[in-house]
Amino acid sequence: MQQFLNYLNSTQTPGETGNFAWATIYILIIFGGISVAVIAMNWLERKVLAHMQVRLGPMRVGPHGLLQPIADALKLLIKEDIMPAEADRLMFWMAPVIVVITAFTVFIVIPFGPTHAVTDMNIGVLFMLGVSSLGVLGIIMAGWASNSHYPLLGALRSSSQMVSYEIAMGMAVISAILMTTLTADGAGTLSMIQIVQAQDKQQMWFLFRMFPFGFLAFFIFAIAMVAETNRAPFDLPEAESELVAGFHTEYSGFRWSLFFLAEYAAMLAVSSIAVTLWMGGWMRPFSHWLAGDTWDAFFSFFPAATFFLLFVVALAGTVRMPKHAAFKIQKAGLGAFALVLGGIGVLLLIPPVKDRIQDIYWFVAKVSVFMYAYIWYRGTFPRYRFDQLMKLGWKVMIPVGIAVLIVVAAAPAFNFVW
Amino acid sequence: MADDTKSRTAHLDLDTPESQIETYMHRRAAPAREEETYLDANELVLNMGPQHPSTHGVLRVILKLDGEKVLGTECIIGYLHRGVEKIAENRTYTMFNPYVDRMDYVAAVSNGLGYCEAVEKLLNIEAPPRAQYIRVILAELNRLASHMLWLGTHALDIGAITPLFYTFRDREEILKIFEKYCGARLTTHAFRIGGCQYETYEGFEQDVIKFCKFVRPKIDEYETLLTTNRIWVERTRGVGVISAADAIDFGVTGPVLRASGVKWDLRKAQPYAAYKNFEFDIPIGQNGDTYDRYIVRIAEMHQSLRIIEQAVGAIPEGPIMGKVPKVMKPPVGEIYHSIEAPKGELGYFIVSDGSTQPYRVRVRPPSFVNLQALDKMVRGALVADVVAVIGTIDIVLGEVDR
Amino acid sequence: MTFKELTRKVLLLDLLQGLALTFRYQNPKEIYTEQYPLQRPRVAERYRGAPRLGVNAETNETLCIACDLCALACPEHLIVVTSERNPNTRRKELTTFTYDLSRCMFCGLCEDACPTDCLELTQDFELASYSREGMIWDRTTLERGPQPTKYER
Amino acid sequence: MANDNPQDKDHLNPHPEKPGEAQRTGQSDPTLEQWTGATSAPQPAPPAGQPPAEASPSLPASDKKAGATPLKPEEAATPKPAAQGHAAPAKPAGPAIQPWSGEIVERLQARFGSGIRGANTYLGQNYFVVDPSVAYQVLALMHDEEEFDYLVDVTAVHYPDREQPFEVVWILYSFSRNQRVRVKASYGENQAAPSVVSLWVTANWLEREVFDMFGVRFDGHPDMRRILLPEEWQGHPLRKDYGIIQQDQQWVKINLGIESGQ
Repeated sequence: MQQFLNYLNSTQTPGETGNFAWATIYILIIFGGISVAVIAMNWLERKVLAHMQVRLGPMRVGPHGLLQPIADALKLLIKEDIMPAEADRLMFWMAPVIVVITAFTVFIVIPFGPTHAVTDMNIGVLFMLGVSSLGVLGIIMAGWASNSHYPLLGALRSSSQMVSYEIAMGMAVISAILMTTLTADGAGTLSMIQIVQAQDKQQMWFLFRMFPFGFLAFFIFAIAMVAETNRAPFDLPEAESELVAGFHTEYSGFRWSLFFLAEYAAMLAVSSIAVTLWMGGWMRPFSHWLAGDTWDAFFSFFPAATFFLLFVVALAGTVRMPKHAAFKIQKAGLGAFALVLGGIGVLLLIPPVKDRIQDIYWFVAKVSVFMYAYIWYRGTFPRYRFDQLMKLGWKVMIPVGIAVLIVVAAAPAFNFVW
Repeated sequence: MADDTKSRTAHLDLDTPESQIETYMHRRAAPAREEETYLDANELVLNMGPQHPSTHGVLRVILKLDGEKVLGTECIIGYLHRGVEKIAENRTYTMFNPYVDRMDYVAAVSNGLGYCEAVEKLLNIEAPPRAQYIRVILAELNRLASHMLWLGTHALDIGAITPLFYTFRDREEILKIFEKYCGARLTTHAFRIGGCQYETYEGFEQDVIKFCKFVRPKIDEYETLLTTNRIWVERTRGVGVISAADAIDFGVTGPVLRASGVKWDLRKAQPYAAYKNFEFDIPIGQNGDTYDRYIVRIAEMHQSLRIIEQAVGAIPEGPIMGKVPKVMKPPVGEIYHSIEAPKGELGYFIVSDGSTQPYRVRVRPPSFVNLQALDKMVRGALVADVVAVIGTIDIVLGEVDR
Repeated sequence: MTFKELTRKVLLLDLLQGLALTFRYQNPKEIYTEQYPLQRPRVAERYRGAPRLGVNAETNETLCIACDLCALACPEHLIVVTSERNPNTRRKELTTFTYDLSRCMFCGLCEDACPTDCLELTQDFELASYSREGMIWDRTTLERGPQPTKYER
Repeated sequence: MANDNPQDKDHLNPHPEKPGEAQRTGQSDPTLEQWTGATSAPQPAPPAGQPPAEASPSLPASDKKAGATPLKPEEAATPKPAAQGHAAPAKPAGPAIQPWSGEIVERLQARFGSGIRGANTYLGQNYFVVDPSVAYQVLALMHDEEEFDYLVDVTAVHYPDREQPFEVVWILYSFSRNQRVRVKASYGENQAAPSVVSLWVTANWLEREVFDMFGVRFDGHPDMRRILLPEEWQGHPLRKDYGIIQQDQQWVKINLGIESGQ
């Protein structure tokens, strides 16, 4: 047991040390965390989108609709499971499973902190790119197995879209990897953890490295990742107004919810990759510019402060709730929720927790910025047409990606690095 | 003559033998062999509608596709057919009035205006000036409402979900004015034959002026979201092009015709109600594509506001109801009267046999005629363009099917 | 393409403007939704809603003179008025009055036709019913307004 | 049910106590003449220069020239409302069908002679009544030479008591002249009207609708199918002899298996 707990002070990931028990725990935590994140994301997407659209969003199930995603999940679970009569049954059954598995597998290599990853592969980036592109298989299977026109069109769109944007994405990723060679020892790496450490050593996020080329690479990745996850404005495979629901038109109930889960998990995954590669992963902002114990202490209060802020917001919501008998339970619920948030805030002030949560907090905070951006794009932009999407991918993103790659690769050869 | 037909309508795919058309209507039959599926056809036949998110109701379009390229379309309409023209034959002139609101239900006021004016013409009377001004104000407000609803749904079809809510919010203000004026929001039944039933309520003018001030920046907001947005421009420019000559040939009217560069608006060409008293421009486009139709409609919204502001400042005093016989028995005869509805030329052809009920009422629905040009506009385009073009024609199935 | 347009395009200003607009709208003050059962919409004075037969406030006698004009004005023929002649006063008196709300399109022609302002369309807009029969209002319902069933636990 | 008692239709006036009514109830209304005078003016700026359809005491039906005058014989059978005293003063001065003379009429008459059965103006609107056999030629000429480039509408009216019961109406508009003209021709039960799809593509659906509603076939139409009603529909609803209630009962019985409540 002591040995088991000793791991907490280890400087390696469980995968590296071969600590099977801790690896399992990490996997469970990540799985649970992602599920919670998807539920939260569901609620946030509805709320944020609603507010952008001068609406309220869910308000009825729970205070401010907080329980809405749970209610929806329950509804989906107990829905009748419908399989089209002429569907390819095995493929139809496997498609959502494959999509979910690939979406979750990517998280194995994602470092939430220097030790907080399931494993640190030396080919981490390659693994990530490989596994995440497998997801398209599930989508094609879903489209084909449905034996229907809309899903087929959606699947075809999806496959070509993903294949095209994978290239642009790869270009951007390679330029980030090349930047890891700019450290003093000159050794490049594909390991996700070491990429972040390289940013630490170079005292700069790759986002700002060789400006604007690092930024350009990041920008290409940021667009390609929206396309990869089939989100607006690149949500052609499931374009509602054209293809009804694209590849999952024939899916309902739990199978559909698996696609939903996979979509959000994939969003989290690619955002995590972007954060890792360009935004310094778990590093706190200004870790070198505002260095020193004072600043460290200042930034270490951020997690607790965030929760206190949420606590205040929830409390304000409780107070502002209409005084009406119908709101009694809702009011109590929101109050309790506020207290839970406050409790978490207090918990995060306890020194050992405070120290250990730092990495994860900054990582999650950066990812949530991306998540917000996803919702924001969806609320603002129209949808690209298929050929335009391809044009953008092949004629803009890939050439720019290659150009950035060439510059990033060539500049160090002439000792011209900034 | 038959050969002539063929050459002039080659783009319509009218050459397809009828039997073949049947086959793709009835493709739902089980495949002959077990290993053969629906997907074995060389051409993909996609059945869009009648329950599709972006066919604006119950339009059903059968698309013949090569990959995503549209080879041909066929519209199946009539799902919302209620026999309005037959109903008219069994109602008196007054009783039929509320029914016309149910055709183009997003522009009910315009429908009512057209009908009332047609019957007034048949009766050889005219609504008093005050009534005509009120009619113009409400009809223009209705045009705004219709265009707003169009913009929201059109943007939604193209994937921008947010403008829908902004336009509906602003349309709500118009509906509130309608509700205050005549007691109903959508199917207003605002006008009666011979004038208006309702006197303006207290504060009507202020409400309308306030609305005009309120809505101008909101239209600019829609434009911020869409007009220059590169995705929107790419999605709409060069999509669904129809030339001026084709547009006239297809009998297309309204903003769709004007976007093709034909400067023709019934409000100017043959002014009805009080339109001859107002100054306004007819916005036209050049290319006749979806983007131009968008620009034309946005410009029309501004022109409508101009008309409303002029009209509201100059409502004359006087009666609102003309001298109509208590029993409306127009003399034997027939009349065709048309107005510029938000969607195009809305005409009423009324035949009277001298009794209290019309012998025949024919409605010339702009949506119905405009929808016919869909095939011309989308042939050779992609599936996504079909959706954009259906949106840009601005059809209301209640009017298409009547 | 002018330089200005080019800059706009490269710097994605067109997209950023849109993003700024939607971002600004997140202000909770902009929310337009009404939460219906709790926030009651204020319908206009002239709103054409549930029909109602007026009664004399003092004597509680109906104002209806059973002239049948509303029934004749109705495009849907959904009003049925029956009356009988009172032998004493030699006047027609209303016996039953049924109004089929399920077919009503609230055009207001009956209201316009009524010579005594007895029949009017009121501001009541909540007309849902659990059955088709519930949509057919008789004289009592029309005079007193619908009496919704109150469910208590 | 609607037309059983025309006497009682007199309530169809607006509410007597609504504003504007005071003006209306006055028996001598000076503004009325003003308005009616304004209405009978011709359509704005008709270049052909038709005479304005002035109010004239002659009855519409008296105009023998209108071979297809829309007076339908069954109208006489309709019971005349007895109590019309209150409605009498408001009866508008009867507009009359006037002969229409213009350049187009002259040209057409020169070309087709007796094929043009009449050219009239009613309430400022011009129309031709043409022989069914020359209808296509007339329309083609209108399209090709007279610049009537916009076919507004194709419709029909059913007069069951006539020898040729279906009067097909083509409404034409010319952008250059800003003028609207109707062309009418009557067809018999089994007679096909000429299709004008070759002249105006827009006629395609409009003719299909006429076929759907009246059963009038159009010769040369590329795709003569029903448009609004389903293919298997029986009858043509806008014919006067079409029984709505029977049709409804039958449909409900066949498709829903229940008795309709009609």
